Amino acid sequence: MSAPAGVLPAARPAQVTAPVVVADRLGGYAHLVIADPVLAQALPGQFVAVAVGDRQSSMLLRRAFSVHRADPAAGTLEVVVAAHGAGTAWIAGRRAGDELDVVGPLGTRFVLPPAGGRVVLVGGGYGSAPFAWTAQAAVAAGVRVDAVVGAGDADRLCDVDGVRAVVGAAGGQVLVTTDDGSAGEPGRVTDALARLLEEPVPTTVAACGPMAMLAAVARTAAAAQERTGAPVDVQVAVEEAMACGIGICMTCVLPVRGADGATRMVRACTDGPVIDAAAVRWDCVGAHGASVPADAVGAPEGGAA
Amino acid sequence: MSAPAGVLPAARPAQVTAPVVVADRLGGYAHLVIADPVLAQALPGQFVAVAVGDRQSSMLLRRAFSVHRADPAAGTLEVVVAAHGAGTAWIAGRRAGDELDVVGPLGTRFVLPPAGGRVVLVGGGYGSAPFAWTAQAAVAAGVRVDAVVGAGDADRLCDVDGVRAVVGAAGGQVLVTTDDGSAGEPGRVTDALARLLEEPVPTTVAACGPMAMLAAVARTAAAAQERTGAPVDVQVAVEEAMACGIGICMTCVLPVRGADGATRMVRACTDGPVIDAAAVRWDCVGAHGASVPADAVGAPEGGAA
Amino acid sequence: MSAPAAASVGGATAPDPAAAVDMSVRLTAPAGTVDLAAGVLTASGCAAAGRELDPYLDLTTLGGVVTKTIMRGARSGRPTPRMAETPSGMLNSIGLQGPGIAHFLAHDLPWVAERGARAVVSVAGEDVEEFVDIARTLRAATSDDGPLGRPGTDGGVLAAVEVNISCPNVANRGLVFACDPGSAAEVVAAVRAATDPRVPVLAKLSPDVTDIVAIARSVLAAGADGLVMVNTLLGVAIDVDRGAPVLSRVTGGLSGPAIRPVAVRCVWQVTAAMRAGLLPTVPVVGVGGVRTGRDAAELVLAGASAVQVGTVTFGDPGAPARVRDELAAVVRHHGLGSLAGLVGRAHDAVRDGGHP
Amino acid sequence: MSAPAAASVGGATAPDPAAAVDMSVRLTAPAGTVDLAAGVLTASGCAAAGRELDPYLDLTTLGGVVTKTIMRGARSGRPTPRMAETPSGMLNSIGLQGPGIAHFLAHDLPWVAERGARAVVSVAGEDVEEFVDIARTLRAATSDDGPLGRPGTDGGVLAAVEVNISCPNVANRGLVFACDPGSAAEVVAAVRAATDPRVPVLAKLSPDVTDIVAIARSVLAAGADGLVMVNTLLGVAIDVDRGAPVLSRVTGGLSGPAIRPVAVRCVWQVTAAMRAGLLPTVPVVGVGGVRTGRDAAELVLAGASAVQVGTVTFGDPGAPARVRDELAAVVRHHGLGSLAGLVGRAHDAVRDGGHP
Ligand SMILES: Cc1cc2nc3c(=O)[nH]c(=O)nc-3n(C[C@H](O)[C@H](O)[C@H](O)COP(=O)(O)OP(=O)(O)OC[C@H]3O[C@@H](n4cnc5c(N)ncnc54)[C@H](O)[C@@H]3O)c2cc1C
Ligand SMILES: Cc1cc2nc3c(=O)[nH]c(=O)nc-3n(C[C@H](O)[C@H](O)[C@H](O)COP(=O)(O)OP(=O)(O)OC[C@H]3O[C@@H](n4cnc5c(N)ncnc54)[C@H](O)[C@@H]3O)c2cc1C
Ligand SMILES: Cc1cc2nc3c(=O)[nH]c(=O)nc-3n(C[C@H](O)[C@H](O)[C@H](O)COP(=O)(O)O)c2cc1C
Ligand SMILES: Cc1cc2nc3c(=O)[nH]c(=O)nc-3n(C[C@H](O)[C@H](O)[C@H](O)COP(=O)(O)O)c2cc1C
Ligand code: FES
Ligand code: FES
Repeated sequence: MSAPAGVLPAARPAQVTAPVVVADRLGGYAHLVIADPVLAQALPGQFVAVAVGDRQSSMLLRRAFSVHRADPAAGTLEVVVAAHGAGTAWIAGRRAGDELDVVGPLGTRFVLPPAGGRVVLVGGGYGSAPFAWTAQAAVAAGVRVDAVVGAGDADRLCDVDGVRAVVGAAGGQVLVTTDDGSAGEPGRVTDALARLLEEPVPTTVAACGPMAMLAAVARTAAAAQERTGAPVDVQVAVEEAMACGIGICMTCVLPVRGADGATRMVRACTDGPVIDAAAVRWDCVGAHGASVPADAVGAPEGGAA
Repeated sequence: MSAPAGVLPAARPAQVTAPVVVADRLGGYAHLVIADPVLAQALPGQFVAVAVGDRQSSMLLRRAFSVHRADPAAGTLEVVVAAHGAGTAWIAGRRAGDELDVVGPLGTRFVLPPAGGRVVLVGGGYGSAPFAWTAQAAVAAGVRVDAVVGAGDADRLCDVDGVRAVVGAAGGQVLVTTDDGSAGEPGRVTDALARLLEEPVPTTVAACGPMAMLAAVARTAAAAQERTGAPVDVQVAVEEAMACGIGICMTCVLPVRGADGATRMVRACTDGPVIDAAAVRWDCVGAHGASVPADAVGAPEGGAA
Repeated sequence: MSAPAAASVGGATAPDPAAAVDMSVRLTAPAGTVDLAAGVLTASGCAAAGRELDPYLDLTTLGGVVTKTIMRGARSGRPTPRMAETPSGMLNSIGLQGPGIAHFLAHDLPWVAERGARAVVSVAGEDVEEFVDIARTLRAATSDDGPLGRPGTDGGVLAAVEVNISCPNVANRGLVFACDPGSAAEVVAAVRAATDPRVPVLAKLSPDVTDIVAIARSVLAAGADGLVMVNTLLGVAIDVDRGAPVLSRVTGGLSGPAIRPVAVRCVWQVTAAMRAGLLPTVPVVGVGGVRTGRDAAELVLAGASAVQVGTVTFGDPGAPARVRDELAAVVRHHGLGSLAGLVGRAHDAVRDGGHP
Repeated sequence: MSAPAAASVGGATAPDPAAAVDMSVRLTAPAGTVDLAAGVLTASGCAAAGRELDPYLDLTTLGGVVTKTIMRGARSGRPTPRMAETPSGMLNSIGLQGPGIAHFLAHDLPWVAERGARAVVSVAGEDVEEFVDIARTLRAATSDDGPLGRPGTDGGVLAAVEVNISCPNVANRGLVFACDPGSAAEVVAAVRAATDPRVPVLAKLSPDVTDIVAIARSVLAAGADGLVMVNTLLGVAIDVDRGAPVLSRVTGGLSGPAIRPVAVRCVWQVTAAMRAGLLPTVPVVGVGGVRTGRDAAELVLAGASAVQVGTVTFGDPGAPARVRDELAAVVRHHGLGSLAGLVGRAHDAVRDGGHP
């Protein structure tokens, strides 16, 4: 993917020790504002990798977070953290004044359509974290924006207000869904997405959330395209368990078809996290990991290593 | 050792989570006041074992600290911490309001002479931490107290003012020594101790500090006893690397002669830390550990395992 | 399986969080079965003979106290330093310090009996004769009419004998029984023959071997009624300031959470071989790096019928009882009523294609 | 030893903290010697082929980039999950994913050369023929007049070949070369024969063996010019919530600070055998759990001439260069002018009775 006009090329990543300048809550999530000029160059869709604890920590590996927002003028980068296991619990517990060891900005970014185009943002859980900011960029670039923000329940909805403020102000729709109906309409993000894709205009869908959701978004978009005939280009920000985040460990791979049509196990951290959904081999991506397609380059004879 | 009249028997130890109510400095050391009713039962000479970090900590073992002071009425226990390695650095970094996981009170205590007797307290480095409090107990019990407080340099002297306040008020002498002469008189605690033992009265010496110092104190006392004819009973609070502090691991042993005259490798955490210096096999105690005397019970044939 | 353990033992005032779960585990001997109150025990060398832990937990809520390995005579052990802290672990080099079997039977085991707890007695020797001697002495002291009660079946203090063939600290011309299938089998057969047939004999294995399944096979053929895996890994730490080894005798045993993946792997490999019919099926006791009930559950899901909590007890003396309660919570979380139901489930998940 | 490395490499603007210390290390091949700028390298599989680390450190300050093990053809590797974090460590199960030797020579090695860094190329095969094939291809690509410069002696990009006989992930009928002295020797002899005689061949050993000295003896007899110790330990982690193994293929390699005591022990045992004349003396490269310069110093004091930094790089991409500087500080702290002076000092301390 090449940078569209007006978008800066991705900054060369750095490893920095940076202060947390604000630590508060964003709904059910911890929200951290980190001050660093390099991190502040991040672009929508990119992520940062945060170290846990000090040099005596028993947790050696970084935790990855999508960039919620980056502001090169202010020199800040923001993340939204769900305290899940011990590492994210530690990160979510940081207070203003603490320092964090962060590597970033990392990975690929969302590529918006040219001015006059349309983008639909689809976020599940903390997957919607980057979308208020992404929407801002889109609006600034003259792109029309709609959004779907979903989660399992109301507590896990992320930044609905932020997305609404930007998208609503620009005249776009924001649909909210929860699986259990505790907020917004009951159901899946894909139900809402399908409605937004009924309109027969070329659309870019930018989606971020659990793998199963991303697969469903890809299917929904394909079905809509078939139905309306208008091209729907889907970019998904994938989440694979990552040991390094910088391309040296090969733990984060998933099967993706290349320009040559051949499937390879590519690194989600360097070839992603934003990947063209049409290239992903969804048939081999499951809830707990990805298998190696039998026709992948270098797949073991018989298909299973 | 049995409890002298008026001294409570040692409390049954407990594992507690207790708040730090004061965290400040005592000279070059961190000083923590911990609130807990069980810990507050500790007696002079005993120690507590403090856990490092949370359940994700890479440091599994507790750190041992002599009790600086315990106050059953106030429900508090105090320790003085030298930030040495990573574990003590973490403990020294606690602030008021933080919680600590502490096991105690642990080990044996100093046994003071009966009223009218004399005690000389000898502390090296943080070894003098318990002595202002010990002196208070002695004064209250009608025991005459003198003290030697020493260290390598002025920065490592511990609680000279506290010891002076108690011992001086009671009319006793407090001699201060540093190896480099940066405070008090230049020289070793044993030089000062030798002077205090010139007086031919039965004396109990209570000493706490590095092993080499304790051995020298024992030698100095024996020489004084020989010279003056007055008995000098030496109790040393030993410091052996401890994995558990409660008697289950057998890492903290040192060779000590028993009532039956036989030498055994006894646990510094349960048979100590306060041990009768005359029973310690100083010939087998070095700066970096203790060897097994060839005549110890169960020593391997040939003397070396 | 016996009746729910939590209902029958302990007298805690707080409601027992494990109340609804049957945490018991059954061991089998040639002439009887032994039901332990819970599938969580202490580990040898990490609880002395139980007494020192009494202030911190209720020993009767555990499956038993696995005693520090006892030898025939008194042993002074090694010089100090005997320990080094390492990342998420530690090295130890105690050299099997202990008072000898006679003192142990006179002073230590009676305390466990009086407390109402059970003991798994760990034994070792420098040669086969010493192993046999200790086993015989132990058998004589726990006869049906002795003060320590009937061994094994009838709930006497002696729940099992653990044969420590894997201690890397024993100076046996540099060799460790557990590293050679032949001598491992010889020792286990001799101890089994010298032990009351109602008392299970468990063989404790070392992970420091090329093929742990081969060692397991040979000790099972020799009559072991169960396996305990794993003992420590051989390690070295250097004191960088002094430029010398930390431990007085250079090498020591590595333990703690650092080694848990190795312990889980050994349990997995051996129980996989049992499931494949390549080894006779006996209970496996998992040990290595258990800090929480979830850690214990890893060993159980990998095939262990019970677990031991070792090194972590040094930093957290209440750990074995806490781990028991936390493990019970995992059992409940899986919708199961007994610990036995959790045993080996991860093998089933793989067999059932529970993987991408 | 060559001239002080710090003076001759790198162009850092800050004063080089290692400036006063000769951090270099010399390897020897049958027909030449190779001087590495520093006795600190990356570890295979933990730095790809170097390029991805370029934003975080100056690769030319290191002794070299040890490349991800390369095989003959492209390999897709294993399904995911391929990793599990464990206490002070991690498990990995990559399955030697890689583009194959041709792609590597066309795209990866030239980048290292262009960057002015050195490479130690790690190679593996499923059988001896594959090993030989790769070694031959590598030799052909690094001929004296080739674009990659003269190998070995003359400072070309290829500093050494590391033979990965110890990867527990390679499916070779369940067997691992490194666990059998015979097949380990066969592979090393074959690679040595197929490699330019000016290029040192290092054999990388697995710690998962009963007797690592025996394995070292056999690969040294087969012509290894140096040893690399250790590769990962075999481990398993269970996802307690799912009741299934975390890794898609159940077992993985355990690495990180958790295993450092095992790595130090292996280095100690093998170099002790060299000092006792039981093994020929060659350089040993220590790897396993290095997080700081003090950790590296443990391996060096135990006998390693150089160290590799692996897993820790994932959490701290600048680690290899930082470790190099911190190790230099330890050398200085010991009053020494060169890393070589620190090598094996802990053995001397024991010999000189530096112990209680
Ligand atoms: C590109 C990307 C963007 C992400 N953005 C966000 C975000 O904005 N907010 C947020 O709260 N979370 C985000 N996550 C998920 C977050 O990284 C994981 O929840 C976190 O790593 C889990 O760490 P833990 O300590 O809670 O759990 P543990 O289970 O202790 O983690 C153990 C190890 O597994 C890895 N791991 C486990 N789960 C995941 C996962 N889902 N993704 C990646 N690595 C994992 C961890 O990095 C760690 O190395 C993102 C993940 C990726 C890959
Ligand atoms: C009975 C007793 C009383 C003590 N009182 C005090 C006190 O009042 N104030 C104070 O600052 N220090 C005291 N110490 C020393 C203190 O326990 C050690 O400095 C501390 O354990 C070292 O931990 P670390 O994290 O700094 O070092 P590390 O080197 O990281 O410790 C590693 C491991 O070795 C053990 N260890 C290392 N050195 C010692 C040692 N000297 N003694 C015991 N264990 C050791 C630690 O417990 C830990 O398990 C006392 C020690 C003992 C045994
Ligand atoms: C200090 C110490 C002493 C030990 N002593 C013995 C012993 O006497 N006999 C034995 O079989 N195992 C002994 N072990 C090994 C433990 O029982 C256990 O197998 C090992 O430590 C792994 O478990 P852990 O990680 O829970 O400690 C000892 C371990 C430690 C740490
Ligand atoms: C993700 C990962 C991949 C690895 N891949 C290889 C490999 O391809 N070849 C190899 O010889 N070693 C490989 N190793 C082992 C390391 O090179 C090293 O021997 C081991 O991890 C111990 O060092 P450490 O604790 O510093 O990581 C790998 C290790 C990790 C963590
Ligand atoms: S996370 Fe390491 S290569 Fe992607
Ligand atoms: S420190 Fe464990 S027995 Fe003394």
